[in-house]
Amino acid sequence: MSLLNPSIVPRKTYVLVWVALLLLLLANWGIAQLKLGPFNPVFSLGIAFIQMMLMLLFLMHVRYSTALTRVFVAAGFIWFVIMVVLSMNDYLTRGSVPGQMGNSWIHEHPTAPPVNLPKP
Amino acid sequence: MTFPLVPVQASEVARETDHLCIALVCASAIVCLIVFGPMFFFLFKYRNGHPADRSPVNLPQTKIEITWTVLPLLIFMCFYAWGARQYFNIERPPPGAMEIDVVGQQWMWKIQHPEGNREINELHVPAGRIIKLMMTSQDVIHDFYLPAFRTKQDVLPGRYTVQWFKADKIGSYHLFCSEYCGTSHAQMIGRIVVMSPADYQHWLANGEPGPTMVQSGERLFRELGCSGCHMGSTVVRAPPLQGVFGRPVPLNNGDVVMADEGYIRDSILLPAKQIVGGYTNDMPSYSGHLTEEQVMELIAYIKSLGNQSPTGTQ
Amino acid sequence: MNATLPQTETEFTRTRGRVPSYFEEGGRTVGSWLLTTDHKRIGILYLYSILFYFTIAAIAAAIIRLELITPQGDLVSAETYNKLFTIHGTLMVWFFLIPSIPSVLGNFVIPLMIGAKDLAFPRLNLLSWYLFNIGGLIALYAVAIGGVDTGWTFYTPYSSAFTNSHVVTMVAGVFIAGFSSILTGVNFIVTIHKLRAPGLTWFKMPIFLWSNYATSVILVMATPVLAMTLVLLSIERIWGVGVFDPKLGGDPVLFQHLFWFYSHPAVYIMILPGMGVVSELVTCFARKPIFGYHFVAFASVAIALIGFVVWGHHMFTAGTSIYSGLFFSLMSYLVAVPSAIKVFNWTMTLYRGRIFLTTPMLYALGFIGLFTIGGLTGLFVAALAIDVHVTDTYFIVAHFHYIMVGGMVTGFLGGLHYWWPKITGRLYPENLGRLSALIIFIGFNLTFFPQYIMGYLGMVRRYHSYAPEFQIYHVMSSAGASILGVGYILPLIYLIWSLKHGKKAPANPWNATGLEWQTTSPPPKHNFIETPVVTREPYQYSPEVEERMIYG
Amino acid sequence: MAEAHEALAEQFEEMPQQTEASLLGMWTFLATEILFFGAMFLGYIVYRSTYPEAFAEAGRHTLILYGSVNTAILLTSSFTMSLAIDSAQRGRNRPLLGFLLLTILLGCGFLLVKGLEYSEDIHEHLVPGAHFTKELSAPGQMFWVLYWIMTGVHSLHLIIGVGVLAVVAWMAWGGKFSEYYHNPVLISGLYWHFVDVIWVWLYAFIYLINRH
Repeated sequence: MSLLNPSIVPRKTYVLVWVALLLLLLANWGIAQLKLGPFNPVFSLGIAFIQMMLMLLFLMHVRYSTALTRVFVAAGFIWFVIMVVLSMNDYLTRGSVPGQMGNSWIHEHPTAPPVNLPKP
Repeated sequence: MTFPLVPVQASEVARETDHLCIALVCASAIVCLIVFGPMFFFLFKYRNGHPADRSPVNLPQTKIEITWTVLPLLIFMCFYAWGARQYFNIERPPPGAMEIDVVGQQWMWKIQHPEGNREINELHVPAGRIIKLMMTSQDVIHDFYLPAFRTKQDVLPGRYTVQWFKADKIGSYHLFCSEYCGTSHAQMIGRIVVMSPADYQHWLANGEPGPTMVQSGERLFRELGCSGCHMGSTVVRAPPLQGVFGRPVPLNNGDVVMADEGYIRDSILLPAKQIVGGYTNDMPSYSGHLTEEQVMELIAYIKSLGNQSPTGTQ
Repeated sequence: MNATLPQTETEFTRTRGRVPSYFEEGGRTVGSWLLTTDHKRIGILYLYSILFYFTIAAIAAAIIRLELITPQGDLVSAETYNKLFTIHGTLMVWFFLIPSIPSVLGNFVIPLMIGAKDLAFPRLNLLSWYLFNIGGLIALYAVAIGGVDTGWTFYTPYSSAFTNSHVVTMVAGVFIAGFSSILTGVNFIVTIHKLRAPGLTWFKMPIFLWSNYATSVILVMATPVLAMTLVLLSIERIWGVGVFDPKLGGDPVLFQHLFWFYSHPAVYIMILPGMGVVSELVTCFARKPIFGYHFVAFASVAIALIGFVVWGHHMFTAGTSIYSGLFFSLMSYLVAVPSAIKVFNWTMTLYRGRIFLTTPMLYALGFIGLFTIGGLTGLFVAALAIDVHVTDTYFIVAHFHYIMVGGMVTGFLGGLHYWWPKITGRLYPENLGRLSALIIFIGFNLTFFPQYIMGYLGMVRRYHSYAPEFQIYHVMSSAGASILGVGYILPLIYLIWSLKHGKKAPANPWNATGLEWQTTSPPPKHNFIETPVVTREPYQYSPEVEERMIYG
Repeated sequence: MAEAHEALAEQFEEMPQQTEASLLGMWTFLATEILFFGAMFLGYIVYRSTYPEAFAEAGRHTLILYGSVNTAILLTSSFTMSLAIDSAQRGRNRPLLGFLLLTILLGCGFLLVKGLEYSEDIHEHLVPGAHFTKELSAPGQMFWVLYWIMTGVHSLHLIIGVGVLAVVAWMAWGGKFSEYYHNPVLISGLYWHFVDVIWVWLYAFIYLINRH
């Protein structure tokens, strides 16, 4: 039995995970109603991450799988992160060299003080 | 019949790029000797039927592997650094450049000099001056390629890219569009004419007399009604533009951006993208109402305002 | 296995009784081929398919080379010319190069090499072949109804908002063929993980398996990105909504990021399997274990992994940031290191070997030569400043043809000759084989070496007409192309001839060590009469021993 | 344990090898799916960082109630799918069939709610193109382009998932599964959970970020 099904999990685990997922959903929805500035995306994405991990580890049995399976699970995400990080490396540094024109929305080191525009 | 190997070198950058290339050719030749020399020797010596000592020897395999991993890596890093340094030279226009605007369109190059002279598929420049090209495209992606200066830069719709060169050899050189742009891609060619400064002045004066870029921009600024909100004492709903160009501007969302050509362009065509701190998005978009040349004229005018002192004080 | 005496078919027959080959078992009807799940038959189906697409793409190339003999652009119109290079690029990349070694030779040889009865998912394998051909036929349909003139790169906004040609149809063909790639990749990965014969540990695997495993990782991880990119492109084109179109707030450079995230690793799909083949050939025909086995094996994996973080080097002048350029240039130099390691190790393998200059060996040596030149010029274009000058010129064209044609096609032909006796049970005529290998090598260099020079001179790629000063190099190139054409037609003729008239091949004509040689030629349906057990390291050749090869 | 079974394919020696191969194959396929969706997420991230304010403004037009209800439905369907797998592993055929049907039902429920949401979006002129609402700018329209593509591709995956589960349920009805052989349940379950994981991210990205 154990040879065939290394991943029979107590049903209680599924129930707990399900309840946790729904509670996290509720929390995520609630937090989105608050005005937390830059922390809003942190919470929404953080909770989504926790939900994903719960599903991967328990519902998709990664916790009970071989190292090989874990490598393949991780690979997809790692490759996605590579794609995002290296593309954003371009987008976030465009135009940050003086004289080079970029999309001009980020300048890490302004060379002069900002202009002081009158308030309307 | 001639077999040219290297294109004309008409700038310092071209010569430096060629030096790098020659160095790489030499390095490659050495590598070929190192690989193919022993290879042919082994092929000859150990060919079947030829008596030779074929008994196994214990070579220090790991040491050999590490040697031919690390040595190439070190050499590669040298070339990387050299290429990167030169790339910085190519990509960063030095200060004090003379700016010329380029608009690419299927399948021609339209060029505007600050003095108001316009030309098509030809670019006249004085020798010895740093020329900075401010480029954009009206339709698809093009690429402004000047083999004599070893520089090229894609010309994209919807934003500005820049490229610079300093010609030091009088003559007429190729201009190619090198990013595939449709049916007549191969016809999107022209020439760049490098003249002595005196000849250039002469050429400018003999061209069609017209308003300068700043003058054209100022007229547009009034005709389009920009001045109604951005000028004079009625500055209420829109930020004034004096002294803005080339300075960092604080935005509504807390970011700070540089008021460069790209920023001014976006503000005219996509006003909602970045809103100046304290203001609301009331400006209509001029996207579709202006040609790329007109946007460049407006920018030239706003740039000329950049030297004045900011009007509002707090 | 006895290293001195080649095992002949009669020996097999004597010891194990006559077994029907995979040709015989299951019948010879068309249905038995089209519904087969036998990896060997599917490999042959792929061989026919890629030959078909290769022929069309090669005809396009021939017209292009004819057109470029004169600078004026007087043979075909500019529009036709643009459609021709699009046909050439699209068909060659997606319907010939990417499936060439993995789907033909890999399909045939991988299960044999690991001592398995078949791939892990045989029906999925057949589905891959059907998807591949559905995709290919849709692409050809796009050509037939008027063609596409965007180039194989489909850059926006030209492809989405400006061209009037049949981009969406063509893209649909590539999209479907992409799923074929993904399924093949999944199949190979699972097969190599789960179906290895008893005793065949990872470090006893022949290098061909390592390189196909690395290739499969790329197929699996990169292809979906291309698929989604093409979906986004089609949506933008069909509904006119903005995804990449700058008029609607999009960024065309994003398309390039997504496209090259696939298409640069795809270049390694087109070379890694060739490196695997060459490792098999060099060891067999130098009668030596490969020098630095672990380094060669890990170099494949390293190339696959680093190959994913170099895509931005296609975009140095595309308007990306300088820092992005610096990073991608650095990575491009790093990915050259494992390639260099492989070349050094192959050369070192020859040392104190017993070298047989057979046709496959000539192809392998040709591969090493051309790949080295292609790789070295890769260092030129990885250098940022030189890339600014030569990108989008014939220098790039020459560089990637050296890798893809000089590398992959040469590797493919070498492998095809090497495994031909196993695949068909017949020997090919050896002297003609050597002659054609020589002709291909000469023709290839004459075609593509002048392109380096004219590229550096500033000859822009995808130009229908050009400045007269480049003509001399174009003429040389076209002359070389006609020699190359002869070099490709010759093997086609004598290989087909050998099917009927070639000498019967013994089980192991090369006296090679791989498991695939331990069964009959051609093998029975389930590959092995009894599952082999592996106890030795790969490539246990002994150069001291006098040996005899069996030639056709 | 490695008893002869008609479901054991000839290229495998024993059942656990076949199960492991199927699972590994499915996980590899899911890795490709991550990158398939990943290309869209990259587009979203690039444009969100380019037009932060326009995206926040456009995001406020999404219908969070539908989105939240749908998330709850999908999370519950993952739960029932897990129970279906559990029943299969324990060799209980009737609960297996029941949970599969329940999962299919929840999947259809998701699609129904999504359909209602789509019709309301259409009514609000949130379909990019000529009739797009005048309240939002061009970058705001970009958000909605991505909304339709991302949720559309996800819904397509869900429809495929429902189809796959229907086949698996039919096989279960025919008594094809036992505690020794239930690979189709396992791999379709992985796929189902995966589609759910993608939705959790879509929910956060589309409905939640900078809503207020």
